[in-house]
Amino acid sequence: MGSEPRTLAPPQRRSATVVGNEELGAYRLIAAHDRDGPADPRPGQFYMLAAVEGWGGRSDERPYLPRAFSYARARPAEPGVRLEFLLEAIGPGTERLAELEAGDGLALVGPLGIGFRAPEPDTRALLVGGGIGTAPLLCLAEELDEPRVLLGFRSGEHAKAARLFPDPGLATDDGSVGRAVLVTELLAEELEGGPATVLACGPPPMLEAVRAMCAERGVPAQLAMESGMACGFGACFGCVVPTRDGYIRLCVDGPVLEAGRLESAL
Amino acid sequence: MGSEPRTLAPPQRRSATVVGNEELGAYRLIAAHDRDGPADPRPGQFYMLAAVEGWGGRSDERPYLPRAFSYARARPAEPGVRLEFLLEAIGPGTERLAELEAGDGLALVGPLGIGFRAPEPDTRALLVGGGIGTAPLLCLAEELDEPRVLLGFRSGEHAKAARLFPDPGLATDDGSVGRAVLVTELLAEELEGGPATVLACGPPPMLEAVRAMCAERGVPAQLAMESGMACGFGACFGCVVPTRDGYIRLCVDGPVLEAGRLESAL
Amino acid sequence: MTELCGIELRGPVLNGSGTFDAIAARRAFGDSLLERFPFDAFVSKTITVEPREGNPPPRLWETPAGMINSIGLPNKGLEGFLASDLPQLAELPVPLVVSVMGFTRDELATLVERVGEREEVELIELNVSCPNVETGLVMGADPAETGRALERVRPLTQKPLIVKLTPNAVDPAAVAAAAETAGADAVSLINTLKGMALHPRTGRPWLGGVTGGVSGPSVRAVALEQVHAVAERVGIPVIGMGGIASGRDAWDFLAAGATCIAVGTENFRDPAAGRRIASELSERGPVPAGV
Amino acid sequence: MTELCGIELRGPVLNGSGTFDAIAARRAFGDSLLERFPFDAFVSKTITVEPREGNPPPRLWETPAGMINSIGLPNKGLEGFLASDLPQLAELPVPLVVSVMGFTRDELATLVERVGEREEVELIELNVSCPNVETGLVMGADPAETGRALERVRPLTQKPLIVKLTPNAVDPAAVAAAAETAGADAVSLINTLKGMALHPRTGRPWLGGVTGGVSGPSVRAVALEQVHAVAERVGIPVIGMGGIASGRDAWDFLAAGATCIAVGTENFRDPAAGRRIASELSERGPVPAGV
Ligand SMILES: Cc1cc2nc3c(=O)[nH]c(=O)nc-3n(C[C@H](O)[C@H](O)[C@H](O)COP(=O)(O)OP(=O)(O)OC[C@H]3O[C@@H](n4cnc5c(N)ncnc54)[C@H](O)[C@@H]3O)c2cc1C
Ligand SMILES: Cc1cc2nc3c(=O)[nH]c(=O)nc-3n(C[C@H](O)[C@H](O)[C@H](O)COP(=O)(O)OP(=O)(O)OC[C@H]3O[C@@H](n4cnc5c(N)ncnc54)[C@H](O)[C@@H]3O)c2cc1C
Ligand SMILES: Cc1cc2nc3c(=O)[nH]c(=O)nc-3n(C[C@H](O)[C@H](O)[C@H](O)COP(=O)(O)O)c2cc1C
Ligand SMILES: Cc1cc2nc3c(=O)[nH]c(=O)nc-3n(C[C@H](O)[C@H](O)[C@H](O)COP(=O)(O)O)c2cc1C
Ligand code: FES
Ligand code: FES
Repeated sequence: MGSEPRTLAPPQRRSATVVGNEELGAYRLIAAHDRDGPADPRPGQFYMLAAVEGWGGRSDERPYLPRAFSYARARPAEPGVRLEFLLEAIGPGTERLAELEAGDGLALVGPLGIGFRAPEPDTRALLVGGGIGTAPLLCLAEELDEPRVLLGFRSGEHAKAARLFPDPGLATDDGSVGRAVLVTELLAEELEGGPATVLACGPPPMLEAVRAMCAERGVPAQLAMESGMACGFGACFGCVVPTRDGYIRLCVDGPVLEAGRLESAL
Repeated sequence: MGSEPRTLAPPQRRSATVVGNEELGAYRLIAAHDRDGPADPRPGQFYMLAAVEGWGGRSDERPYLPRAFSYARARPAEPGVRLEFLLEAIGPGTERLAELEAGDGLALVGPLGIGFRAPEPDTRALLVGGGIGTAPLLCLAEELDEPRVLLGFRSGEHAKAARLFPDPGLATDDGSVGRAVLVTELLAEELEGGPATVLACGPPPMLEAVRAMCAERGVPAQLAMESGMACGFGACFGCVVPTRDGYIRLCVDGPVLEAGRLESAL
Repeated sequence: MTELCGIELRGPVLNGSGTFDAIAARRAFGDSLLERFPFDAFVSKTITVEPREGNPPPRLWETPAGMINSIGLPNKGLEGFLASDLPQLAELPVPLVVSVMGFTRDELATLVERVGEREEVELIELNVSCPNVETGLVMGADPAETGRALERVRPLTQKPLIVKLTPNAVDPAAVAAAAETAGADAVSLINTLKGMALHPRTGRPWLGGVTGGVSGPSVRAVALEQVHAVAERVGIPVIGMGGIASGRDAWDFLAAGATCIAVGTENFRDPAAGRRIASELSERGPVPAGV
Repeated sequence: MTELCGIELRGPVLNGSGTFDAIAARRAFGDSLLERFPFDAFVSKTITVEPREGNPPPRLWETPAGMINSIGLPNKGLEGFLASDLPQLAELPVPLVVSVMGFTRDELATLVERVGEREEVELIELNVSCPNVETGLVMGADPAETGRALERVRPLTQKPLIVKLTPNAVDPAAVAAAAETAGADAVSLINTLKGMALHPRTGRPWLGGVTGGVSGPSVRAVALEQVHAVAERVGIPVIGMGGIASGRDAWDFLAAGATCIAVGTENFRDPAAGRRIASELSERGPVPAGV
C-alpha cells in the first residue's frame, strides 16, 4: 500500500444496486453492485450510505444524513465493483439499511478517508477486531499474507461474524464461543511472539486498551476509529477527534490513525 | 340514514392491516382490515390515513401529516371491518400509500365527517362522480335502491374505475370510453326525467357546474367536497371552505354539504 | 401528580392552544373522548374580544417534518366564547386554561377581567405573539412591552397567569424574566416560528394569510434551546412545547427544565397523542435534575 | 449567466459558508472536483483574526429533516488563511468569496482590510452572527450595531461586501435595511437557527458547545419567509439559503426575490448537490417576477 492509502472517490453521490442482504448472527452482510465506483478501495476506507427510497420518517423522523460504513469486502464486477458491508442495526439509519432487499437502490459516496498502511517491515500483522469493528479487517486480512486475526464479541450471536475469517483467535464476553476473555488478552499473548504491527478496529475502550498496551511495549499500531459524521469528505468539520496535535477530521485525516498520534482513543 | 349521517370514530389512531392493493387503470384499490373500527361508516365519511412504516423522507422530506380518503366500500369482517379506498397517486403521500403491500400496517383515524343524507322523498337519486370523486359513490350506490350513476373521467385509463358500478352513464374528455362530453351534460339530460336528488363528488369545476345547474332548476343537491386537511377532526381549523354563513371546517361540518349552503363550489 | 401554579394536575401533559378543539372532537369521537381524555389540563384556542372569521384558505402547508399554518385566530369573540363554548369546556374532566389575545392593553385587560370572573376557568394564558396596534411592537418579542402588559392585567385577577412566549425574538429568556418580574405565574413556549410557502406553479404566496407559523418536529431543536434558556433564567414554572411527538421528546423538555409539556401538531396525527406520550414518558423513567 | 455585485457568475448557485471545504474535498475526490465544480462562486469557511481550534466534540446532532452543528468556527486565523488556504482556493475555477467574522469592530476592520488587498478575492462576506464582545449585542440581530460595523469597514475596501444575516432576530429585514444604508452591496441569509439537543441517556447537553445551529430542510420555510421579507425591503441583491435541497427549492427562493441561492447542508448528502440543483433549476423553467 502507498504512503497515503487512499483511493479517490467520484465527486458525487451515485446509486448502487443491492444484490444481497443476509443475516450473520447479530449482524447483516449487505452486498451492492456499484457500477460507477472504483474497483480498488483500500482496506479501512469507508462509504457514506443511504437508502434511495424511504430515507426518513422513522423514529424521530430520521434518518436524514447518510451513514458511514467501512467496506468489508470488494470484488471487481463488470462494470464497477461489488461491495460488501457488515452492518449492526442500532438506530433509524442502520435499521433502514438492514431492511434493504435485492434490487433496491443504495445511494453512496466513496471510497473515503485513509485506510490502513502496510505493516512495518519484518513484523507480523496482528489484526484485532471488536464487534462490528471486524468489518474492515476482512478486506485487510485478504491483502496481507498470513496475518493473525484476533476477534472479540459480546455474545455467540455476534461471534458468528468470525466465520468470515479462516482461523481467527476468538474471545467472547460470555465465553459462549472461544475464550471468555477480552480480545486484548489474546493480543497480549500474541505480542509475546516477536515483532508485530497491530492493526485494530473496534469500540473505543478496546482501541484504548490496544493503544496503551502497544505504547507500553513499543509496538507500532494503527487504529481505525469512529466518530459521528455528516458528510465524510471534510465539509462539515463535525467528525473531529483530539490528537496530540489538536483536533483532526476523522473523515479526511482518518479513520485509520497511527496510535502514536493519540493521547487516548476514548 | 339519520339526520346527521355520522358514525363516531374511536378517539385514537389505530393500525389496520393492508389485505389488498390492485391497479384499477389510473387508480389503485387498496383494501385494509380494520379490526378496531366500526363496521358501519356512512357513505361520504372519510378516514385519515398514513403508512405505519416509511411515512416521510420522500420528495421534500414528506409526507408528514396523514391524508384524507373517503372510503369506497366497507364490509363487516370478524372482528371489525374490511375497508376499501380508491386512490390516485399525485404526490408523496398518495405515492407511498399506493406502494403498500398486503401485510403492511395502515395507520388510520376514522370514520370522520358527515356523509350523504338520504335523497328527498319521492325523488330519484342521481349520483354524479368526476375522476377520483367516484370513490364515495360506490358505497353510496350500494345503499340506495336503483340509483342512476353518472361518471366522468379524463381518459380511458381513469374510466376503468367505472367498472366498479353495475351500469353507469359514462363520459370521458377524450371520448375513448362512453361519450365525449362532460358528465354534467349527462346530468342535464337525466334531470329532464323527473324529480331527483343529486349526490355529487368530484373536482371543484365539476361540483360548481352541478351546483349551478341544480340551483337553476331547483333540484336538491349534496356535494362531497375537498380541502387540504391536517387533522380531520376539527382540531386545526385548516380545512375551511367559504359558505353563505361564513367559513366552516369541512372535516367536521362536511365533507358533504347541501349545495344550497354554497355561493360557489370553486 | 404534577403541580402547576398551585393547581393539581394528574400529570404534566397539556395541549398547545389551538391544536385541539375538545368540542369538535366530541362531535367526531363522542363521549369516549372524555373517558380517556388525552390531556391533564386543557388549553382553549386563543380568544379575542371581537369575533374573528380567521384567514382565507388555503391555511395549511406541509413542510419537512412539520407544517405551516395561517389560521388567523378564528373565534366567537369573548361574549360568544363565554356564552356557548365555556359551558361545554367546563364538562371536560381536567382543569381548564383559557388562552386570550389582546391587540391593545385595554383589550387584554377586558379579556383577563371577564374570563377571570368565571370559576370554570383555572388558569389564563396570555398569547402575546401579536403586534400591539398602539406601539407596533410585538408584545412577546420585547421585554419592556411584555412587562407593561403584565403590570396592567396582573391586578385584575387572582387566577394564575401564563405568558405564552413567541420564538421570533432575539432573547426569549429576557422576555420571560420581564414577565416574571411583572407578576406572571408561569411561561409557556414556543409558539410557532414565522414561515412561508409559495405556490408550486405561480411562485406566489400559498397561504391566504401570506405568511404563517411553522410547527412540528422540525422546530423541536429550536424549542428545546429556548425552553432550556428560559428555565435557567426564571424561577416560575415553564410549560415546554414545540415538536413534541413522543415520550422521549417530552422527557427532553422536562430535562431542559420544563415543569409541564404541551402537545400541539402531533395531535393532528393522532388524537390520542397526549395520552400516548404520557405513558411513553412514564415508561422512559425518571427525568434527571434540570440541566 | 448571473450578475452579483458587478461580478459575472456562470449561474446563481453558491455554497453556504462552512458547508464545503474545497481543499479537503480535493483530497477526497482529486481534480475531478474542479472539472465539474459544483458551485458558480465559492464561499470560504468563516475566518477570524486569531486561529481557532473550534468546539469540543460531539459537534453534530441529527434532527428531523435537518441537523444541529456546534463547530465553533475552527480556522487557521487570518495569517494562516492568507498564507496556506488562499493560494489553494485561488485554483478553483470560480470567483472566490471570503467569509470573515470579527468579535470587535477593530477585528472586523483588520479582516476586511487584509483580505480586501488580495486580488484572488472577488467578494467579502461579513458573518455578523456573533456577539460583539464590547457591546454584548449580537451584531446581526441589531440594526444599529450592524450599521455601525458596516460604516467602520466600508471605507477599507473597494470589494463588494455581503452581510450574512442571522435568523435569530426579531426583524431581519430591518437589519438588512441598516446594512444597505451603511454601504453593504448584498445580503445573504439565513444563517443557522439556534438549537439544542440533549444526551439520550443523561439528559445533559449533547453538543460540546452546549447549543448549536439548526440547518437543513427543517428550516426552509423560516428561511423563505425571511428572504421574502428582506427582498421586499432592500434594493441590493439577496443571496438566499436555508434548507435548499432541490431545484424546486432554489426556484422558490428566487421567486421570493433572491438573486442567487446557496446550498449548505445538502452538500453533506451529495457533494455534487450544487450542480444537481442548478440543472434541476433550469429544467424547472423561468422564475416568475418576485412575489
Ligand atoms: C468511519 C466509520 C466506519 C463505520 N463502519 C461501520 C460498519 O462497517 N458497520 C456498522 O454497522 N457501523 C459502522 N459505523 C458506525 C455507523 O456509521 C453508525 O452505527 C450509524 O451511523 C448509526 O446510525 P443510526 O441511525 O442507525 O443510529 P443513530 O440513531 O444515529 O445512533 C448512533 C449513535 O449516535 C448517537 N445518536 C443518537 N441519536 C442521535 C442524533 N439524533 N444525532 C446524532 N447522533 C445521535 C448515539 O450515541 C448513538 O449511539 C462506522 C462509522 C464510521 C465513522
Ligand atoms: C374529505 C376528503 C376525501 C378524499 N378522498 C380521496 C379519495 O378517496 N381518493 C383519493 O385519491 N384522494 C382523496 N382525497 C384527496 C387526497 O387527500 C389527496 O390527494 C392527498 O392528500 C394528496 O397527498 P399527496 O401527498 O399525495 O399530494 P400533495 O403533495 O399533498 O399534493 C396534493 C395537493 O396539495 C397541494 N400541495 C402541494 N404541496 C403541498 C404541501 N407541501 N403542503 C400542502 N399542500 C401541498 C397541491 O395543490 C397538490 O395538488 C380526499 C380529500 C379529502 C379532503
Ligand atoms: C394549526 C395551529 C393553530 C394554533 N393556534 C394557536 C393559538 O390559537 N394560540 C396559541 O397560543 N398557539 C397556537 N398554536 C401554536 C401551538 O400552540 C404551539 O405553540 C406550536 O404549534 C408549537 O408546538 P407543536 O410544534 O407541538 O405544534 C397553533 C399551532 C397550530 C399548528
Ligand atoms: C456544519 C455547518 C457549518 C457552518 N459554518 C458556517 C460558517 O463558518 N460561516 C457561516 O457564515 N455560516 C456557516 N454555516 C451556515 C450555512 O452557511 C448556512 O447559512 C446554513 O446552514 C443554512 O443553510 P442550509 O440549511 O442549506 O445548510 C454552517 C452550517 C453548517 C451546517
Ligand atoms: S464528516 Fe464532515 S468533516 Fe468529517
Ligand atoms: S382538518 Fe383540521 S380542522 Fe379540519
